[in-house]
Amino acid sequence: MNWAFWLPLLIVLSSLLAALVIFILPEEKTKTRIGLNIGAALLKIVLVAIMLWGVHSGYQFETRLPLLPGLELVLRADTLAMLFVALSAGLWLLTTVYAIGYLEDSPHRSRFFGFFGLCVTATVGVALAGNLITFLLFYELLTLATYPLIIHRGTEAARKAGRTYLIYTLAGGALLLIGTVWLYTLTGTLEFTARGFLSTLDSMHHPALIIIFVLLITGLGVKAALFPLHGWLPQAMVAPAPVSALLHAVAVVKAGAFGIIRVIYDVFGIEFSASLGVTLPLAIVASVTIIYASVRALFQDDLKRRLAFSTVSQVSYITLGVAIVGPLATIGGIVHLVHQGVMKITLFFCAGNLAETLGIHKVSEMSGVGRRMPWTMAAFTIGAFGMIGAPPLAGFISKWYLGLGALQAGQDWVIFVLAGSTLLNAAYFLPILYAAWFGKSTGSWPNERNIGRYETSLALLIPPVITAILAVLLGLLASVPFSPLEWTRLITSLEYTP
Amino acid sequence: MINTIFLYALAGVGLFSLGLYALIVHAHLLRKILAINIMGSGVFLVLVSLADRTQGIAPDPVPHAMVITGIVVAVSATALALTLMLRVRSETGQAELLEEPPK
Amino acid sequence: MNLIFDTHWVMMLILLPLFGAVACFLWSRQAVTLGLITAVSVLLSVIALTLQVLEQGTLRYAVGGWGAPLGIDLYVDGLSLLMLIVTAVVGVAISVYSSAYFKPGKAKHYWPLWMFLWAALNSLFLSADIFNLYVTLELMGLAAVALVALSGSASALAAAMRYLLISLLGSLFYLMGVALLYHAYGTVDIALLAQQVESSPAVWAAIGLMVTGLLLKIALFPLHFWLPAAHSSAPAPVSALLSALVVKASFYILLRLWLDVFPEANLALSYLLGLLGASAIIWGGIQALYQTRLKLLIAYSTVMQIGYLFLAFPLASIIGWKAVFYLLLSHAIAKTAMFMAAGNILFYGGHDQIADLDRVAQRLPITLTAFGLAGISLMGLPPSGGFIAKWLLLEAIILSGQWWWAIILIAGGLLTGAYVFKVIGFAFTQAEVPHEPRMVPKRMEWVTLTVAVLAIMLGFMAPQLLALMDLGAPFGETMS
Amino acid sequence: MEALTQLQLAFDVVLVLTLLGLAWQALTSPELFRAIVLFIAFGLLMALVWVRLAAPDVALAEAAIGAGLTGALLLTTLSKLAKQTDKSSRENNKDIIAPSAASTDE
Amino acid sequence: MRLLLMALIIAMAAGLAYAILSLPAESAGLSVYTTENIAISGVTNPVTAVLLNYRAYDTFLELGVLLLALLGVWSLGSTATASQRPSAPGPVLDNLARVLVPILIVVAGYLFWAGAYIPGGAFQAGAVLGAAGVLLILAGWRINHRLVGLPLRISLVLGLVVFAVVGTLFMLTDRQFLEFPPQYAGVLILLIEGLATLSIGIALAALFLGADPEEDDN
Repeated sequence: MNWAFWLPLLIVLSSLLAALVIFILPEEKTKTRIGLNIGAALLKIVLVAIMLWGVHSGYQFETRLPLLPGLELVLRADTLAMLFVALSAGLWLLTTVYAIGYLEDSPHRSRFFGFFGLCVTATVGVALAGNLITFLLFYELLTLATYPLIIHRGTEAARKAGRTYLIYTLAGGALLLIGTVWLYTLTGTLEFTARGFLSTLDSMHHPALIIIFVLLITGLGVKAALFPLHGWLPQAMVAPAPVSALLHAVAVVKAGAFGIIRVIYDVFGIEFSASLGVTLPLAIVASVTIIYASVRALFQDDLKRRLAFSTVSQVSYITLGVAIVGPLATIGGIVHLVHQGVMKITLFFCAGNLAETLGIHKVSEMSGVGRRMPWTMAAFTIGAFGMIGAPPLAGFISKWYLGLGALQAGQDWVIFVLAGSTLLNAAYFLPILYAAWFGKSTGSWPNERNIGRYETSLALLIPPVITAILAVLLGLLASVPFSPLEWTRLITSLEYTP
Repeated sequence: MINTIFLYALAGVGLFSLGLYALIVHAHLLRKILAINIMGSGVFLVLVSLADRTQGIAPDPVPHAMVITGIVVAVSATALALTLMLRVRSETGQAELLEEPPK
Repeated sequence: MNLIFDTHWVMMLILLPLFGAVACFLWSRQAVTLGLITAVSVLLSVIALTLQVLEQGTLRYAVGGWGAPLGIDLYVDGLSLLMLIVTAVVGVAISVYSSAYFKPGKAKHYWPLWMFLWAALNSLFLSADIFNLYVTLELMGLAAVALVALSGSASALAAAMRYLLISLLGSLFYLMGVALLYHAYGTVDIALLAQQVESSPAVWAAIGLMVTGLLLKIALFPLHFWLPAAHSSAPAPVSALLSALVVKASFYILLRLWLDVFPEANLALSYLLGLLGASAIIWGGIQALYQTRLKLLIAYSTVMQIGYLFLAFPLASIIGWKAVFYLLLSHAIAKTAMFMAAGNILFYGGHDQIADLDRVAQRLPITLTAFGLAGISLMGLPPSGGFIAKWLLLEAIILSGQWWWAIILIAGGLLTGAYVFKVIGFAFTQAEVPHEPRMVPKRMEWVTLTVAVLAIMLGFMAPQLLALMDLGAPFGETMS
Repeated sequence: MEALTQLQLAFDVVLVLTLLGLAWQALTSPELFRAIVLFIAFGLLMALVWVRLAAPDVALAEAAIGAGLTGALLLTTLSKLAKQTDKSSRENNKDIIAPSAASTDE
Repeated sequence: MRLLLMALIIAMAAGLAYAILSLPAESAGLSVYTTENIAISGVTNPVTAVLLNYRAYDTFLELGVLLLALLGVWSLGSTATASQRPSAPGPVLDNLARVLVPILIVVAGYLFWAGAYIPGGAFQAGAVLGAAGVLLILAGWRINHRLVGLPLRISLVLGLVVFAVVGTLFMLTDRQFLEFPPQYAGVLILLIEGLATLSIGIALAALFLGADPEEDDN
């Protein structure tokens, strides 16, 4: 058995096969379904761990299958891919546990978990894609797999959100497709290559390349929720909480941001992008997104909508880090891929717990909730402080490197963006925390249910607690080998000429 | 002689055009079916007349055979069309097709 | 004697369904069994023919031993072979589906007609003779019309009547073109014509007549007016056959003539075709979006998809032709699945009003999955046959520099997405079943899903299928 | 010789014009029965044209099938149509195409 | 609107006329080939040679078209009045039928036999036979109900099936479909034509009758 060929494929298949079996599983086979879900998630983590170790030891993992004459389906485990794969595999397990608790006794669970598995399959595929067409393939699959999750509840609002999501993402996908095909007709290859493969192209193609860059980034920007393409994300919060977690932290938004990294680093090459003059406009768009979305978040009373705008803002840190051009900023951006994921998923888990246990959907209803649900709110607090960027949490590491990187690259104005955003983050998170811990409880909640012996059921409680602890550890242990930060340094060292 | 051959071929074009016009403007299905048959005769006339262009030798038999085939096809199609028309008539009460396609 | 390499599979492909039709006609009580046996044997023959052709290369078969120009030749290259294959695959699926769909009273009429249609399709794809093609066109047209009328409703009968008139009119235009070409060059063999044809008034008139006649049958916008009614009022398996194969057969003839007999066809005409194709995409897509009945929606989707096929004409490149041919194949498979799915829904709920779909769709998850998968292929999303086709077409468009077609292509994809998801969206709403539904036979649901999965699988078979297309270089020699 | 050719040409012209005239009459005649009779006459004239064009096989086929059988088919259809009219006027004719859903009763 | 249509059609006709007039003034078409091979075609009437040998495949499919049309007509079911017995024929029609039918059958036989040498052949003969059938139907004669089912159907497909079987038989002796050995071609064509005449005649009469007589019985 050729592990180098099979391992990437197995990692993709582990969730795909589980999903397909879950689809045909009768609704009442709850135990089998839980077993399959958890089993597949654990299997995937084991496989990813093996691969992580392998990549670190210098092994090459690559799957190639013919797709079109001259084009192959390529799954390749490089360092950047591993960062995203590890993130999604880890968070998938937690989200699955959470979703099992969250959806207990609700209808259509086979359908839900089937698409859930497909979603993760697509995300892992996006992460491992070794060329642009493979990326595109999984990127579109992700759209298709998330749509049923968004409209899962079947209400009018859900259908509307689903429609909006599709209009945005299908249009984005179309732009991505045009850009990809165009690129292919120019170069005859789409293989991701460290430092890009376009710099050798005749300069007469440069105007075309700029248009292609815009097409690709716009296509990816839809999922990465870059302003003004972010409209679908706040609407999509009608979906069940585990789906929001998936959208915001694990899969969709991340796939967009990851794609932007890929295109800039491994298609165009960061230095060539800079020489084309496309990075500065991108940095500006990212900055505008950061500030704009933070301001919008300030005025949302609906908790999940506030978190959604927060995501729009935070994900653009990743884009910003990449677009600043410079090793330190790059580290900040890429590491935020992981850090934002861990912190934001904590926040959404907590929001879900509040909704599920107490029926709380609005910030104004949260007064005193800290005493009723201390664990949940403790996790929430850590996530929120992390988002603000308070040391020693994970968010601090990202912002620190972003700031340093901006100074290093001579883009001092970015500091103001970061500072402004931090203030705004604090402005929309701190009142929540204040109300939750120090506010007076009215004693009655909108829709209280007693689930479990603790403040809520364990399946709902454990995932946010774990991710909150992770958010702390990622900050504290940032310099330990295999930490995202160290891994990111490795990635960055490959991208920049020493 | 040659001129008269072309005369018949042009008559074929004439029948084809007449039939086409009638097919489009008439609403009654029976007339449409007649029109199609006359169009067909026009095509057959072009096929057969031009087969006799070279003087002194017997006409080319291949178009003749083609036209015999065509005549049989035409009668088959006509029979089907007429029966279909009767069915349309008995279901809808009229032997015409409504102008706008059904919604 | 080597069974596979020496048998005249070409003839078997025509004779088997013809005998099947006769057998179904004579012993109508056993029609279902006889039909299924025929279907399987045709599929096996196609497989054998494929092996034969892969081994021995393109095949020219002189029926009656005379050979062109005196006799009629049959010709097998990548193009005809793929048409035969897709017909066999769709044919077997439709046969299985129909074996459960029709009540005995209808079945005894359905089976011989369907077998005749199959014989007509196979002989059409094999023919290398433009007059023989006329005969096969008529054979196909009459069978298709009778099948449409089979459901017996007033709207189906009216649609069949209109379809018959259009079909006959198209054939006569085509035949007039044949007459001109014959009298200009003294042959009706495509290959011989290809060697001799040069620009002349007669050829121009022939092009005009034949293209017009075929466009009527293909139902390219604005000549599509007859199609939605005919395709939507026919019984579901017939709708599938019409959309998947029958319109494609006329397109196949057009493609053959365009590539071989009309190579000098001028730029203005090819642009006109491209423009009509583009209009068909937009118009068909918008119409589909506004339909309230599922089968009409799917029928308008066919109008739209036909438009895509014509985008290759102005591009006039090998990759463009391959792209639309791939599109043709994947559309045939996907549309079959879609009409079958619509048939299941109608069977179950007794109606196909899209707005009330929630009452049935949730109870038929297999059917709905099939619909979704077929929809993915129609939208051209990966991984599916439609995606491969769209990719190749975009590539051809960009290489030709005629970027405006890309806008149409993308807009069409989004329109398709809009109407496919309009249907799927309803499947997630919660509603009670108001009446006692009629259970859909398992066979019908599973064959629908199988075909839909095949539409997706086409996304992974591109290297093989594209290589097969190259057999005999129907689109011209590749520079290498 | 010359006169003969002239005569022949005249014959051809008259034949062609009659043919076209008959076709026109058959297509425009306000009465269906008359139209059909004219059509049959047209078919017979076609047979004459085939003879003139040295295609006796086609002439036979046209006379027997084109004019004869097609004519018989048309006439019997017309009579059935007439009977239908009587019948439908008795049964309160349903004269519009009902926008029925595709039937599912196969 | 009509004027526009007229203008369009006149333009089309003018174009067509121009195209036809531009054709070469002399062209023998395929007559060179047909004459060359007439000796081995099995018949001497060139049109029959084309129909039943050179391009026999067309004719074969055409028999299919005829049968298919009948299948189509039958599948449409009873056409409301089709099943009604015609009013009893007058004595004139009855007598006419008695005289004409045998004559027509003889003419049909002659046409089919003569087709090999002089104008005539299966389709013409079949049409005459069909005319005889039409006359019988008009005279009120109906086919015996015992013959209505399978026997009628077999007689309808006989022409097509024998055509195919004869064509296929020689495939076994290393020939192509419908490739007749010259020495047997005449006999084979006669056989095929004879049965085709029968099938064509019955099919044409059945088309005239309309609905499937078997269903009418019920």
